[in-house]
Amino acid sequence: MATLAPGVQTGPYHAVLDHIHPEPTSFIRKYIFSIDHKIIGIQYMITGAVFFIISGLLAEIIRTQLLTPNGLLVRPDTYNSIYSMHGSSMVWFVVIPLLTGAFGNFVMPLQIGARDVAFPWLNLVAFWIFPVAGVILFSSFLVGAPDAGWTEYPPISLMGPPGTNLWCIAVFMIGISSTMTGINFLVTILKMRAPGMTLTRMPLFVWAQFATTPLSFIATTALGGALAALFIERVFGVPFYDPKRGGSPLLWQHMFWFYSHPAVYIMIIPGFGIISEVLPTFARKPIFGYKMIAFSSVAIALLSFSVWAHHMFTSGMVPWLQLPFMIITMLIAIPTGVKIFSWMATLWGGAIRWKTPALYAAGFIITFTYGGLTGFFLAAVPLDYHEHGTYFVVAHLHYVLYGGSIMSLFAGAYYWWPKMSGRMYNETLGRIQFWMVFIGFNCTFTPLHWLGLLGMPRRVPNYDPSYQFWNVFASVSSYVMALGTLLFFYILVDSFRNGKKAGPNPWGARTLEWMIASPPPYYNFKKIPAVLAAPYDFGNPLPYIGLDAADGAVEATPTHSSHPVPTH
Amino acid sequence: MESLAGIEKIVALVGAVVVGVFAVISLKGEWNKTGLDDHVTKLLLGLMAFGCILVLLAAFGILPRGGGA
Amino acid sequence: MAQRLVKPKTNLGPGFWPVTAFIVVLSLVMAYFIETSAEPIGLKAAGDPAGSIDALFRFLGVVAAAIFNAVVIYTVYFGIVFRMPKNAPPNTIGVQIHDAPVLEFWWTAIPTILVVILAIYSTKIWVDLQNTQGDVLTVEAIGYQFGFAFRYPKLKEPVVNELHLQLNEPTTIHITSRDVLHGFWLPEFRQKADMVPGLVNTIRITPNAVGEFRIICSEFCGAAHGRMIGKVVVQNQQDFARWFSKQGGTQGRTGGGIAISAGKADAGQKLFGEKCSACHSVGAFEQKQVGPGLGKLFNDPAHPKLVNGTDVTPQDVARLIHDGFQGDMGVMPSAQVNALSNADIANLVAYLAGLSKK
Amino acid sequence: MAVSVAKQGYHLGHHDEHDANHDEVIYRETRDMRLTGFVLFLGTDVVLFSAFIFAYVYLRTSIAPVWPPMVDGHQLPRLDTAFAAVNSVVLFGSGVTMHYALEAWKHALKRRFNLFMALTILLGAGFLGGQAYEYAHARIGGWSGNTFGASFFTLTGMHGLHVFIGVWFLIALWIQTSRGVYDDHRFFGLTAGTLYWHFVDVIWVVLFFLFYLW
Repeated sequence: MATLAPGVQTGPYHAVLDHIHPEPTSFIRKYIFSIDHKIIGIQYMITGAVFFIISGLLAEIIRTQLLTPNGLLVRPDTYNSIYSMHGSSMVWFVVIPLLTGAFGNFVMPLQIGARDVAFPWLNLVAFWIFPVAGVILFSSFLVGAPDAGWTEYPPISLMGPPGTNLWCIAVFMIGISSTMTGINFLVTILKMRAPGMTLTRMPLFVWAQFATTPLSFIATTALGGALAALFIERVFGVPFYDPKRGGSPLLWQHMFWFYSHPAVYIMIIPGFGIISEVLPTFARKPIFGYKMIAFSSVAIALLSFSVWAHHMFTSGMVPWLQLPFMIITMLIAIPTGVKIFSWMATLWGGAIRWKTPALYAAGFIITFTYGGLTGFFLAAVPLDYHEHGTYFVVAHLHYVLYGGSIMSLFAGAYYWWPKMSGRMYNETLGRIQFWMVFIGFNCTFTPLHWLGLLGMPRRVPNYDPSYQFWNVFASVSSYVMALGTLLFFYILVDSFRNGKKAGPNPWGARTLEWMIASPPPYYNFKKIPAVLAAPYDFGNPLPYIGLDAADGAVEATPTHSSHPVPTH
Repeated sequence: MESLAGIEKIVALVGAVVVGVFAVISLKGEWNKTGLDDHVTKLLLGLMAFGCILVLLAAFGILPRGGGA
Repeated sequence: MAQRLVKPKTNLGPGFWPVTAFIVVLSLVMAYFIETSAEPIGLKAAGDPAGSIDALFRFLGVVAAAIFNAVVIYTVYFGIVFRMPKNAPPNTIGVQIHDAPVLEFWWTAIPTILVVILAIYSTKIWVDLQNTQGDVLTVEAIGYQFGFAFRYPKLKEPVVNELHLQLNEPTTIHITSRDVLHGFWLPEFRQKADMVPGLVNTIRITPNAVGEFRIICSEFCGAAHGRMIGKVVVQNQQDFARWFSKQGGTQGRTGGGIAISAGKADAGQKLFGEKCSACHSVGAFEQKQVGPGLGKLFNDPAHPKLVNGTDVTPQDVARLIHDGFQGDMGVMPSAQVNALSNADIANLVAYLAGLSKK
Repeated sequence: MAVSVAKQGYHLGHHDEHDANHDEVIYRETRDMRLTGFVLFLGTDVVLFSAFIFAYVYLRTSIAPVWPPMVDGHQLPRLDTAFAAVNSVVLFGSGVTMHYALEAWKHALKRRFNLFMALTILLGAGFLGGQAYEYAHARIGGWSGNTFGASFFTLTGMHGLHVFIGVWFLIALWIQTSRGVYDDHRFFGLTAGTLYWHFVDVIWVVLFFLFYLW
């Protein structure tokens, strides 16, 4: 066995885990209340997909409403509830649980060579809070759903329908879940890496999860405080936000955005991680500037705590604070730009196979760059005076959240699908699906920038007739995007029925999850491998991992340059 | 000394001195330990000793500046 | 493991420099069109500070377009040139390069410099906006569900949903709200401020084009948020004067008509909580929130005479509540904006009189 | 020593599941992770309190013209600092006794441990009683009357809830020790309980300053 690099970390805990938890045999313990991180990851994925479909339908109601200047479909108050629920659900019940809960749970322990997360039972509880909170959130439609947008600014949210209370409870619960997952992942990454996996040998997806965890358990708890205050003000009349009783609406905005701006990075940094996994694998070359990408994730996470008030430039906050917030916001462009350039340089000189995940990664680079640049327009305070609260903001946030987070989710879903299911998907359909989503998405949201600049405020069920052409254009494009999403689910079903067996490593990747069978066995690694090299060195003749020859039960072969790329 | 008039203030004064001294002694005992729990304990014991100083300030009537009600 | 640096020059790929030249030319052409366009965001400018904000937009637009061109075109170009050929052996790998410190230094340094320039430029415009002088005409805008009310210093009644401004006259607008958050957006002036109950925000504009422009509520405020639209009417001096004179003339004493003796203090106390306490405490006059404290309105020796030296009598207080107030102590909406009837005013006066006796 | 031996054995693939040190290895490894997780949990709790503290400071400094605020023309009274000072000493004292209890346990001094544990729980319960007295006598308009009451009762209520949970936590730990759950080198539960109790004390230091001394 090759010698380990100096400074390796070891984790005997792995070696004894099955001593504590034998593999369950009953259906309920195996698939419903499982403590296996892979099952929990898939549970997150299924639940998140259900909420994604529901929230997507709400989005299509919004776009259908906006086909005509006076609103085609629903009454204004119903419309207000629909977009509020769309936003709340997409942020808290789709993107965050899918990126951290689903992919983080399934992939991260595999990539660090662990047998599970640090606290499997906590993981189980954190997951089960999620569907329960989701049901509570959507049951608010029965009593009058919240109608003040996903931001729920008081005082209007204090007067909102009773469902707003349920909204507070649901978001508070999902926040607790997120906090649990954050602590769990941080301890896992700190304490449970395989021997030899130093910090600079961690795959970049693990780095991304690592950078995200403090945001999950610090910022989310602050939101919990804000929500609790809103709840007790609504239910018990305790004055925090009502200006007529000595409270302050701006207090909510500060507390809300102290969470919700870091939340933006909870929603995008793991996406960065996915892209950083996909690109080197399909370009067959090391990721360019590994350390810069890893550290820029941490830099973005740290900076994200000091930019929240850029959502409040027009709110009447203290004027002199606007400048530091503007400058720090602009600074975030630097680490983000470094990442984008590094990804482009990873493509350069590669031997790129344009499989669907790689297409999504390239699409991500383009759309996310666009979203980042419009973010600059919003960060510049004088311009923000014009753009705040308009469709420009709507377009910007969808460019970063759909063009960023959801695109990376698609990339990750295609990339890890063979590992999760053990089967390949239909590549042709995958590519068609990519182009439907990519074109549909850009045609939906690009015109909204112009509408916003021209004078269309956000959160309106009706608009000036002169804006109708681009609204119709956006709505029709959004139907293409919706069909693309449905096609995605068809592809998954089709893969289950007709997909070829994937084998352990269909993409010829080098990270640890590809060293074991697909789908992975219950304990992941019968023997924990020792990590000997960097994760993306396709040209490195040295093996990535060392295995004890006597213990040949692990179905893995070390990947190196001579390892052939499978044909499918 | 009007600030020490109440029996409560005398109790607080004596209590804070006793508790503060024992907190500092405990802190000294912990000082050379290096585990994560020891570091956190040091931080928390230190802050608790600071709390005793605050109680002393209250007992002497230095804080609150406006005077207690 | 040693880093193997591959010299980029030999491996840039076919057509790298022509593509780069194309990006530069395309960005320059776009820069030319952005910089020379009169309406870069496609919207007419009706006065200051729209000009400087449009200039910032142009500048950002030029930079953003160049970056976006580079990212998109290089990504597509690399994707095409470096795709794996169909007949390539399956163990083909790309160029094994990990790092290029010089390149990374430059692509960190150049964006940093750009960010600094953009930040300085934005800051400069921001400082200009803060220092804008706009005191010739001062108007107060009050948002309510669902409309805007404007109070002029010399008009006794507020104007609803129409803000009349005089051409080339610097105008300060004090913005607040009566109920929930609203947004006060003047797209043709590129200005916006939230209307926050209990807080006064200020924007300053100088109209330089005659015509009608939009006022749009940009902060969600309830079911009819989408219908909350007003207009700015910019007029020349004569038209403005004509319009102004039609509005009922200068400030008159109207409080005399209110039968204040019928006021009930307990009803007034309730009203005070609903309508006044966002801005007024019931402490002494110095306990200023947005407006002064009203607890000793009638017998506080420290407080200035009610308005400009008139006596503090119940009639004067009633008149002030009815007409609203604007001056160095701030702005207060009139009774019409506050939706106070004459009976309400009488109740409030009774309540305030009762407070002063305690 | 057991740990390093186990690590080497693990590395070489010779880790013996039936090793006498096996449970010890599990304990050390899981204790490390549980401790990190628990400290992070306390960190999140700090943030939750900080959110409400921020609300209080913001409302007090940026919104209210005077503090304590005016209600119906009268300024609210300050809280009873002298009484709170005594109550604070009671809580801080319980922190010190808890520390001594843990030290006693580490040195296998069972009787000393029992004595200090009883003292800690008594002082903790005493603090709760004092808090109840304080609630009954604070003339600041109740929980929902004004922003002072809102901040005060929410924050101290949250803190009181933490103390209440902490008292039961300590009682549970005490019962566990009498049932032999812990020995003199495996006592993570007691460590966690002590950290939690210290944490609750320190939160009170901040609240005491903010509400009584500021």
